Amino acid sequence: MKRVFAGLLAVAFGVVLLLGISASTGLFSYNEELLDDSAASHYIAKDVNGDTGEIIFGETMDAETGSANMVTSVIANYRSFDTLGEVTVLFLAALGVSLLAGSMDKGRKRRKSGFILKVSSGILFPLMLVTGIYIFTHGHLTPGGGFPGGSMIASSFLLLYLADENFRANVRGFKIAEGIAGTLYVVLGIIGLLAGGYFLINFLPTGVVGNLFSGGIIPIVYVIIGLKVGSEITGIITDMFNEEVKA
Amino acid sequence: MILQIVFFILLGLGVLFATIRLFAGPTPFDRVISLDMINIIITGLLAVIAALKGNALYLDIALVFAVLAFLETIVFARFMEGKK
Amino acid sequence: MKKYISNFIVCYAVWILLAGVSVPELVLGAVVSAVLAALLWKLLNLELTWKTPFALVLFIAIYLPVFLFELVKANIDVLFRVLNPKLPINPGFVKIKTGLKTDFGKLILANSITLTPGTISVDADDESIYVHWIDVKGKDHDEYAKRISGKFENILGRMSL
Amino acid sequence: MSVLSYILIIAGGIFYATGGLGLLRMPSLYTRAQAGTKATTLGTMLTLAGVIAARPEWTLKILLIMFFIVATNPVGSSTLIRSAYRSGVKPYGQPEVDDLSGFYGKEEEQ
Repeated sequence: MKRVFAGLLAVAFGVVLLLGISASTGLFSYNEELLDDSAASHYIAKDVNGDTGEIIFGETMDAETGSANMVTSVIANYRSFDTLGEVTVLFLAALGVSLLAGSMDKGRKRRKSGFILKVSSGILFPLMLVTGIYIFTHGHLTPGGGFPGGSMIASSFLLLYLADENFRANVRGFKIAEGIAGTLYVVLGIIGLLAGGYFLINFLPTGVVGNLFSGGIIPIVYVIIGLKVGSEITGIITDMFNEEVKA
Repeated sequence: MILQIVFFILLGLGVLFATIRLFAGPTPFDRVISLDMINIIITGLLAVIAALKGNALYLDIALVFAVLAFLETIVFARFMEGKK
Repeated sequence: MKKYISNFIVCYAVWILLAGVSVPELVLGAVVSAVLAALLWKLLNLELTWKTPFALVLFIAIYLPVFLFELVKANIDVLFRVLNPKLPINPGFVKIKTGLKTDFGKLILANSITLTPGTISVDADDESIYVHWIDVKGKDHDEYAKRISGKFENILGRMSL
Repeated sequence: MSVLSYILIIAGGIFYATGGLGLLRMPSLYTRAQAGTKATTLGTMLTLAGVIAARPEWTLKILLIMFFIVATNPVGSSTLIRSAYRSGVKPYGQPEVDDLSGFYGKEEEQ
């Protein structure tokens, strides 16, 4: 019964999305003017800091990012601070795998952590947590945003796990937070769809660039993404540590 | 200008020595210590770059980097504990 | 309630250091700190009392200069040891008794030992700190303690940390 | 940037280079960790002080970074040393005093 309901919900949502998109012109039909105006075209043409002219494969010297692949130039150049957060996520995942693989060989017990690490984790935890929140609430002003901020929050919980072998975070709380954040993201997108025409349109007034309360819905989106990423990764870490104890 | 070059040379020397230890280090712990040292030097470098460019955004990156460097050291230390 | 307020104050202080002083930042910081202090009731174990500001001032005014002086001395010590071709070292693991009561005081002492000449603290338990000493001097444990942690312990003990 | 800030950051750079040299020349893991930790902590503090001298308006954030470095750096290396000791990494030469030898023995037997 639950699955049927979920399936129906998904189909209904898909229909609403399709209707909304086809109602807003210029997204299904290829509209050259719209693409020219959008920021993406500047990233593709590698002329964000100024007009560099047309990029021709095999001829152009010293393009703005120095890379031919447009995805690489975005990931490793225009938004490389965000990539730092993603690298951290990868690092955490690799750590979890090695923890699991390491616990396979018998005779390895959980070791007690030292006094110094245990006490200092109590002081460093709030510092790292507040830094993570600072990073994703200022995503529209400074580099960073949801991903690095979320991974900072997860790292502060990782510190607690490493500092105290008996520590267990409240998994249910994180699952709930993750679910709420995911739902809010979709709801925000649908409000944009109804108000403006396409998914996640920036329907709030945007204000002066550089002020804290500016950017329309972008800060809200970043807060949601940060909460979602943070609770998700913390959940993964918790699962991994639990698995290690079981194995 | 010369002063900047002097600073970068000194910093490069520190990173160079640490890198030699990173490759030479007999135990894994030596390698982690040299990595930790390189990370902290990079934190200082980011702060200096922020001052040179006059852009406070690099300070955020320095802070995040310091946090991640610390966690990296702790993770490796806890993970390698008891392994021979 | 006391715990909530101290958690709130610590989070808010970190926020102000990060974001600077301006009206929107202060408002957002207050909201964030209030939510954090409420949600993470169990995880944050910070306790502030009315004496904390005075202790902080004393710490900055008295302890910090001594510590910084020792830190500079430690680095010059390392410099000489490294530049001396004979490498005069005689290492050993030493146990140091400490009379400090609070965990926080012991943490500060252990970190200070790590950053002062020739020593690095390895671990600690209820009443002693275990130290790796690069150049063991002296005969018994009292003398070790006096040489390594004497100054710091004196100041921290008077601040009743 | 002013002369004072340059003096401070170059002093920081000198300590970075010293720390690297210490890491390279010291004979055992424990002594290397000492040289590295002390030198990088002071080096970073001096460098950050130089940045404060150049840009006084960033003082608060740099103070936070400074506090973070001073609080984490010794913790990181002492955790690493502890883990190395428990893994059986030998110190240089024959230590005259080894008070730690019995400390972890009890826990292992559990």
